[in-house]
Order: sequence, then structure tokens, then C-alpha cells
Amino acid sequence: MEHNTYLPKLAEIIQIKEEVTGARPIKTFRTRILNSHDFSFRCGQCAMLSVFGKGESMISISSSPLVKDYLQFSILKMGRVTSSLHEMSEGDIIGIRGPYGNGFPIEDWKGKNIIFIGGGIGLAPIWSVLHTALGKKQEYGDLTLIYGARTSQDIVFKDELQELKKEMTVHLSIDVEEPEWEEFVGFVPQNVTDKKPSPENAITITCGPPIMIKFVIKALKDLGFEDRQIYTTVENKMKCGIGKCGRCNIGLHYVCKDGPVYSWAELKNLPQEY
Amino acid sequence: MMAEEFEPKIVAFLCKWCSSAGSDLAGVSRMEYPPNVVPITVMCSGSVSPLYILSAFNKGADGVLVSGCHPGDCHYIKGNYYARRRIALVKELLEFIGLEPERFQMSWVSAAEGLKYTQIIKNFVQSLKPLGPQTKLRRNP
Amino acid sequence: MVNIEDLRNNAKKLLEDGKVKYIIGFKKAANGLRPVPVFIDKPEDAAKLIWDPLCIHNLTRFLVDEKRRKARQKEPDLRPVGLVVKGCDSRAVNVLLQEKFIDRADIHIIGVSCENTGVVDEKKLAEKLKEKTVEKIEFGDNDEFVVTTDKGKIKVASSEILADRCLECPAHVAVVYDVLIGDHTKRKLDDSYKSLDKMESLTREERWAFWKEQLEKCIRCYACRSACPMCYCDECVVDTITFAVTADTTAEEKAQKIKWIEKSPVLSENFIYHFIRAIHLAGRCIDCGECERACPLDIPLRFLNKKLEKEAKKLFGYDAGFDPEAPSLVSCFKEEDPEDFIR
Amino acid sequence: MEKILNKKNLPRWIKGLKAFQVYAPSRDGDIWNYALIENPEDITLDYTSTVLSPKTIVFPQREILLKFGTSNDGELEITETLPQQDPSVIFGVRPCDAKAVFLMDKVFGGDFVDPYYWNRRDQIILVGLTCNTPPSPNCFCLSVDGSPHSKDGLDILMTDLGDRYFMESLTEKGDELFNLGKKLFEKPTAKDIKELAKIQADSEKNLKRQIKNIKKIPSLLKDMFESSYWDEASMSCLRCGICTYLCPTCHCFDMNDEVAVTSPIKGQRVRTWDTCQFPDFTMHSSGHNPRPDKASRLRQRVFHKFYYFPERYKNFQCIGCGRCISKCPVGIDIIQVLDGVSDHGA
Repeated sequence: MEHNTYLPKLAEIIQIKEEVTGARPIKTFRTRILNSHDFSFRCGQCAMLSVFGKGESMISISSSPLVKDYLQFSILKMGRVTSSLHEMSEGDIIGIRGPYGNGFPIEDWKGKNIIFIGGGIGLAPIWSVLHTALGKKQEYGDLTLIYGARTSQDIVFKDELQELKKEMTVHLSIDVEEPEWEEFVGFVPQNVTDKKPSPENAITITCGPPIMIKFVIKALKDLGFEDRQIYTTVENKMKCGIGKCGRCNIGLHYVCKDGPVYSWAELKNLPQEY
Repeated sequence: MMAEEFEPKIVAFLCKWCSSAGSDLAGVSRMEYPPNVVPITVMCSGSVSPLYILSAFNKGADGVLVSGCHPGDCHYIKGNYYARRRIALVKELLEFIGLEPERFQMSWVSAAEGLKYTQIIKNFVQSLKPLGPQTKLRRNP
Repeated sequence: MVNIEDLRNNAKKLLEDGKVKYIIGFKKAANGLRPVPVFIDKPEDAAKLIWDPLCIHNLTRFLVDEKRRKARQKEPDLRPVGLVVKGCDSRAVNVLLQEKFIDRADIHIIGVSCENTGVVDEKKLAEKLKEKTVEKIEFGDNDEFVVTTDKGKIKVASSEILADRCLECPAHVAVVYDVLIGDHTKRKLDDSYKSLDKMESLTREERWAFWKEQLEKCIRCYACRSACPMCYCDECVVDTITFAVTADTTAEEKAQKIKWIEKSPVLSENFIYHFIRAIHLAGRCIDCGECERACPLDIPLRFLNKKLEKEAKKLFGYDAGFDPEAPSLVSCFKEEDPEDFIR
Repeated sequence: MEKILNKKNLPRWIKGLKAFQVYAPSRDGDIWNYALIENPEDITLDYTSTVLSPKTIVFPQREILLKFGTSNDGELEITETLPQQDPSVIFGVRPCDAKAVFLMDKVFGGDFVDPYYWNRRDQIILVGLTCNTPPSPNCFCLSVDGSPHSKDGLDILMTDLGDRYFMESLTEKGDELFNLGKKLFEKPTAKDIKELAKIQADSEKNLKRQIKNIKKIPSLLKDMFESSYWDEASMSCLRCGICTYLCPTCHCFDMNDEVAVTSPIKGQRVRTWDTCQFPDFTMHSSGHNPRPDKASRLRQRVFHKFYYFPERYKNFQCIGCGRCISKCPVGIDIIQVLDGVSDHGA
């Protein structure tokens, strides 16, 4: 019988880390699929998480495919399913099905410099592709991360980011001035313009709120980046994950199957339906 | 073995100021009455929406009771008058589509009428027993 | 008899003077017999307006869309909207005024008299003229319709093909209007709840069998809710997620939204939807019959609302849609409201 | 394989199909719908068009995908609930409705094969009936590469020659049904074949409606995404779900968890039809809705059927049955919308 993609595999939550508290809480879940089902995926792909009795939600996998012993998801509390996930504790069982989506074409970027640009929870999908590149550092040029959040409290992966500074250039920013904050203050697009990354043999990946993506793309183009050097991910409501339930389309494309990763060269020709 | 007698499940919306206090009085005075009732205390009988009543039947209630203060006693002056009109309409429409009228009752029980409360519940359970479980509006799984 | 030119000239003048934003009326359909709603904002288009016994829609429904559109616009055009109404439609306008959903200044009401007949039920018409194809239908005099078919013109007694609701209609002429086309007449009305007799004569189990069979057919397309001018809630009981999400809606509010019924089209869920819709229309439904006409599966939904209309009259002496100042049925009471059913 | 079946032998043939569940159009008041036939005598094949197409059998409005609950040792447990469809035959399928099933097979096939759909589909045999006269005043199958006697999706096509049916079997499943009634069939004579050709040719003449220049529609639509045309075309739309729920090719669905009354962690995941005409179809949980109004939703319905689907599957996702035209409460007519697109583009 063909593989039934709607049937989730059961997974145990082995670790929950509170990234951000307050009105827009974010938690990072590390899960392990029970009875060792293989769940191989590419960086930038997503998985449909099931909270039985509440429903499903499509979340990007924030751990790198090189990490074999857990799948990591960083989840912002938003609606019914994500709220129940936030109320779960370690050892609880959820359902995971997938992987879905096209993921980042990282194989084509060998030898290039990669600039990761993230805003708020947008760091989650970037985390997967960033660590994949870091894991095979010698195959890529220099790696740069430009990441910002509303306040220092809203920054995700706070301690890992400090570790990361030892291995690659990391530019952080917060929107509003705070006492002990020495790095950039302002929105992420302004930080990009400020840091002036060079478009020379480079690829950029941008994830975050749509408004941020829009202005980052503008800033990058002003810096001379071409459309095919700018990659981003698109969010739409999803239910099936395999391009059949009909709701996540932007024009011809089903975001869940043909996306969510698009180069700006492709995305700019698609209608504004996301 | 005596066939297990059917025990109807009743959902009762009791107004906090009168009926719920009446049921407490019955309890405090150790009055005996059948344990079939799942009481839900509401601030006023006027706040019981037809949706609550329908949802109770949908979830499998065999009988639903809405009980409030006697006209004139309402803590919010007019709540029970509004309830009287609304419940009359719900009762008529339930009967119109074919639900046994015995399954949906309304009563006035004041905080002092603990005995009357036990009376109402006893009669309600007696009138529901012959009808058997409520299957018409019930969600199946 | 209604002179169509009066309606067109009136509409043309309103548009020329710029007194209304646009006019909602009926126009001939490019295909098929039944006219379709039309939204006219240019004076020369007023010639498209028509009035015939198949102008069945309750155009008051589009005031709800107008209000939503206005709310979304930054600087909306505040001129009133012209609205062509029959007697029943005008009562719907009264209920919307009564509930402060719209202001009287928002609308310019053009009443059109059904004189002493009303609109035709397409199923009765098809039944009556089985072999002929109907090309045109007009109001005749002395209580008849003139039907032009491919086999010539014939006269049909109105009571044979009138919609049930028109046979029981208490307001053949608009009860609120800025201008009235046609004259004040009244159709003899002996029993305004006759269509309920058959249903009420059944035993309780027969009625349950009837409603079980009917409501199992429902595919939850919500045409009955969409066609109804009274169903204007932003969020409905049947909606499983929060619609009115603003910037400061918290995740808890969205998570705690109660799913009163499941999305599955099964009897128990269909039942709550139709029952609650009927109860929410108690004292508000003006029996325009659009819910029943729009239903693709011919479920006789009108009976549910007609029953409550009858009870509202019998128990509380209440009539819907006649007095925009009166309080709604369920937001008022009388000392002597019946309470024999209360223990 | 071609056969002739005398009309009075039809019930006897169906009696021979004991191993199958037999569906056929059955009348309920003024409307026809497909229903299970207990007694073969009741079968009637002179009917107009059904309100709901065979989609209700091939892709039912509700199906349970999986059940979840706690196993006896208290662990969370989920069980897959693939449909157990008995072998079934649907009689009186209009060729356009069969084309719709043919198109739906493409959607639920492809790279992610949908086991729920195929478990059912593989058990269902479609027996078509040529439309000698158009069943609905709004038929326009010829405009969308269909015809009153098209064979796509069918296992057998029956054509009414007056006192007998001309039976064309198109698949092994069709042949299998023939073998179950061998002695009832005769070989078609040359006269039969000539008569068949005449009836099928004539059936194409009495279609009253067509789309002006369907070939140009996809390219015209491509540049009309931002056009205000959609606001005018959808002005009177009531935002109900009739046009999509009745449409034989609409396949969009929703998936929700239903919880048992007795316990919140016991229940089932249910798939139900869904429609792009409702707001919650595309609304993000942040409240942002990429298609916020009825104009964008009418545009989506037209784009999906006349631009996206043809681009992906080389077929229009519309079979010209006219149900959405006949049953729209406010008379929004897909043919006029498309003709409007042609005029707008011209």
C-alpha cells in the first residue's frame, strides 16, 4: 500500500527550552520520533505537527539535517495548536508528518558567501540552513548572520548566538534603544544597509515578518544584489502539505509543495497572494 | 440480574442567586434527591443562551433544566423575564421538530425553596426514565 | 399597475442629482428567466431597471455588504444607497433599523407595490406550464399573471403560482419608503400561518422523522445564511476559528474560541446550526423565503422561521419589521407573558 | 467491446450484479441525486441532471482519516482508518460528471498518491449515459473539450436508441460487467451503429450555451489578477458555498480534529469538503487574509479552473455541467464572467 502521508508518526518531546516569555512567547521543542522511524529532510523543509484533539500546524524544522538524534521546532504561540504545544511538557507525545516543501537549494551555493537575514521567529528556518552550512564550513565562503528582534528579550537562541559569534560574523539588532545594548539599534533592513554586505559571489536568505522581508529586499537591491541572489520563505495557511487541499496557492504555486523557499526572481512574478 | 435501570443525565442551569442557593439549601439540610443532575451555575437565567441548551443535548444530555428566580426576585430585576420569553420560544421549536417536551423544563426556585428544588428534580427524573436515552440530537461518536 | 417608467425616471433623477451613491435593483438576466440584482451608479443605466413577478431576491441583504465595504474604506462616500424594495424587503429594512445596524440616512428606499399579488414560485410555475417554455411573465389585472410562452400568451390565476410567503403576506406594499411606485392595495389574507397546518397536524414522531430526513441532506453550503438579510454577524456560531482578529487579539483568545459545532455535515451538527439560526431569527425574520429558495437541496427551511413567527404572535403579540422604534422580541417582555410551562 | 441491451433486460442485468453496490439517480421531490438502489426494478434512466454529482460517492463530503485515543496501557495511540469501499457501480453517469472524476483522479494521483481516495476509487465502476438532449439549460460541455458522449473516466458508455441501449465497454472493468450478463446482450447490427453515430452527432447540436473564445481565456486571465473586473463581476455574490460544493471537479478539503464527548483525548481526524468562497479558507491565524473579499475569491475560482489547472494538467477544470449557473441564488453565471474576461481583454 502506498505510504499514507496524512498519517503522522508519533514523537516524544524530549526537551523544551523557553526562548521568549511575555505576550509573544516562543519555545523551542526537541522531539524524537518513536520506534526510530527514519525522518530524513533537507534544510528549510517543514513538518506538520499534530496535537491530537486540537489540530495540526505547519512548522519549519529549525535543526539541521546533519543532526540525527532529534528534530527541533521553535514555535511562536499564535493560535489553537501552537497554544496547546506551549502548554505541553517534556515526555508528552505529539504527531509529526512530512517533510514538506522544497527547502533551501544549498547544494547550488558551494563556494559562495552566504548572508542570513532574520527577524524575530524568522531565525527558526534560518537556523537549519545556517548550521548545515556551518557543518561543512570549508565548502562555503564566509557566513554572516544579520538578525534582529523587537527587544533583547525577544531574541531567539540567545546563548547559542553568543557561541556562534566565535565561528562566524553575527550582527544583532533590536528595534528600540535599551540600556546595556551596544550593538545596532533599529530595524533589520536598516541594519543590512548599515553593514553593507557585498553582493560579490553571495547568496542572501531572508526570513521574518512579511513587512521586514519587503524592506530587506529593497535594501539588498540598493546594495547591488540581483534577484536570483535573494532567497526568502513565504507563509500561507496550510492543511494537507502536499498541494491537494487547494488553499495555500500563490498563483500557480502551492506554497506547501512548490515553496516555501523562493528566490526573489521567481517570487516577484507571482501575485501578491500571501 | 435486575436489568440495569436507565439513569437519565440532566444538565441544570441554575441561577446563582436563587436556584443554585436553593439547591445548596437542599444539600445543607441533607434532603434526599436523585444524583442525576449536573448543575451549571449561571449568573442569571436570562444569561442562558439557546446555544447552551442545544449544546447540552448535542453532548448527550437526556434532560435540560433552566431554573431562575421568581418574577420580581431577580437580582438583575429583569433577567428572568427575558429568560421566560426566550425559553418559551426554545421549548416551542424543540417540540416542533419532534423532541419529547418532557426533556426540557424551566422552573422558578428561590433561595429558600430547597424542598421545591428536590421535588422538581425527582419529578424530572421520573418523567425522563420512561423516555430512555436521548438519541435524537446527540452527537454519535 | 406599477408603471416601470416611473421607477426608471425616479432612479435616473436620483443619480443625476447625485443624491444616492448607487441604486440596488433588478435587471433582466442575460440568460434565464429570473432577473438578477443590479448595482447602478450611472443615470443612463437606470433604463436597465425592471419590475416583474420574478423579482424574488430580498435586496436588503446587500446593505450588509455595503456596510462592510464602507467600514473598509478610508474615506467612504457617505451618500445613501438607493434600494428597490417590495413589501417584505421593506420590513427587513425596518428590522435592520430597529437593531441600529444601519441608519435611516444610509438608505433611500424606493418602494415598489406588489399590488394584490406578489412574486411567483418558480417550481409552481414550472409545474403548471410543464410542456411550455416560459419567455416572460407580467402582472395582469384582476388577480392574474400574464405568462408569455413559446405557445402564446396565457393568463394564470395568481393563487396557483404565487410563492407561499406571498399567499400569507401581511404587507404587499412597502411599510417604509422615500418614494412609492404603484398604489396602496392589500391582498385578502385570511390565515397567515396556513402553510404550517400540515406540519403541525403531524404527530411528534412524524415531525421528527420529517426533520431528520430533511436536515440529513444539508451540505452546509450556508446559502440560507448568506441569502438572509438578518444574518449579518461577523462571527457565527458555526465558525470554528476566530474571524475578528485584531492586532491585540491574544493567542489565548484564539485558542479558547469554543467550537460549538463540528464542520462535519452530519445530522447532529446540521441540526444545531439550523436550530440556532431559527432561534436567532425569532421576531426578526420577515418571511422573505430567500433561505428556502437559495437552498440547492430544497430543504423547507421556511417552516422553522414561520413556526417561531407564529409563536411570537400567539404568545407575545409580536410582529416583525413593522415598527423600527419598537424593541426586539427577545429584548423586551410583558408582565403577562405566558408562564404555564414553568414549574 | 460493443453490445446491444434491450431496455426491458436492464433490471435483469443489474440483478446479475449482486456482487456490487448499485447506485443510480433517484428522485427526491423535485431534485435528483445518486442513491443506493435496493431493488433493480426501481432503476430509471430518464432523469435531468442531479444536483450533486457522483463526486459524493467518489470523494464523499466527510471521511475519517484516523482515530486517536489511549491504548489500554495509557499510551497515546492512533489508528489509520482507510475506507472499506465495497465494489460499486454507478449507473446513469453523465459523460461530463465522469470527466470530472477523470480530472479528480489526476489531483489525487501524481507525486503524493492519496490512499483514502484510491481505496474508494479503485472499487467504483462508472456506467455513463449519453446526453441525447442536454439535461440542463446551462450545459456547455463542448466549450471545455467535453461532449455529450465523451468517454473520459467511464468504464461503459450507454446510448439510448429508443427501445434498446447501445453499450460501449471502454475498460476491463466494463468487460467484466458485460460478462456478468452475457446472454442478455446481442451483437450490434450495422443499423445500430449507424443510428448510434447519428444520435451522438445530433446530441452535439442542441447545446444552447457556449463560452465565446475559451482558447484565449488562460492567457487573458494571466494579466487580469489586479483588474477591478472582479469587483464588478462579484458585486451581487452572497459568499455562499453552492458553486463549489455542487461543482463536480472542486476537490478542496479541510482537515479537523473532532473530539469524543466522553474524553478530550479520544476522537478522530476528519476530512470534509471546503470552499475557497469562505473566509477561513485562507485566513492566517494572525488574522491576515490573502483573499479578504468576494472579488478575490471569485477570481480564485475562475483562475483555478481556467488558468492554473490547465497550466498544470493540460485540461480545463470545468466540465460544463452548468450546476453553478443553475443553482447560484443571485444568477452569477460562469459563462458570462468568462465572456466578460474576453471582452475586457479585447
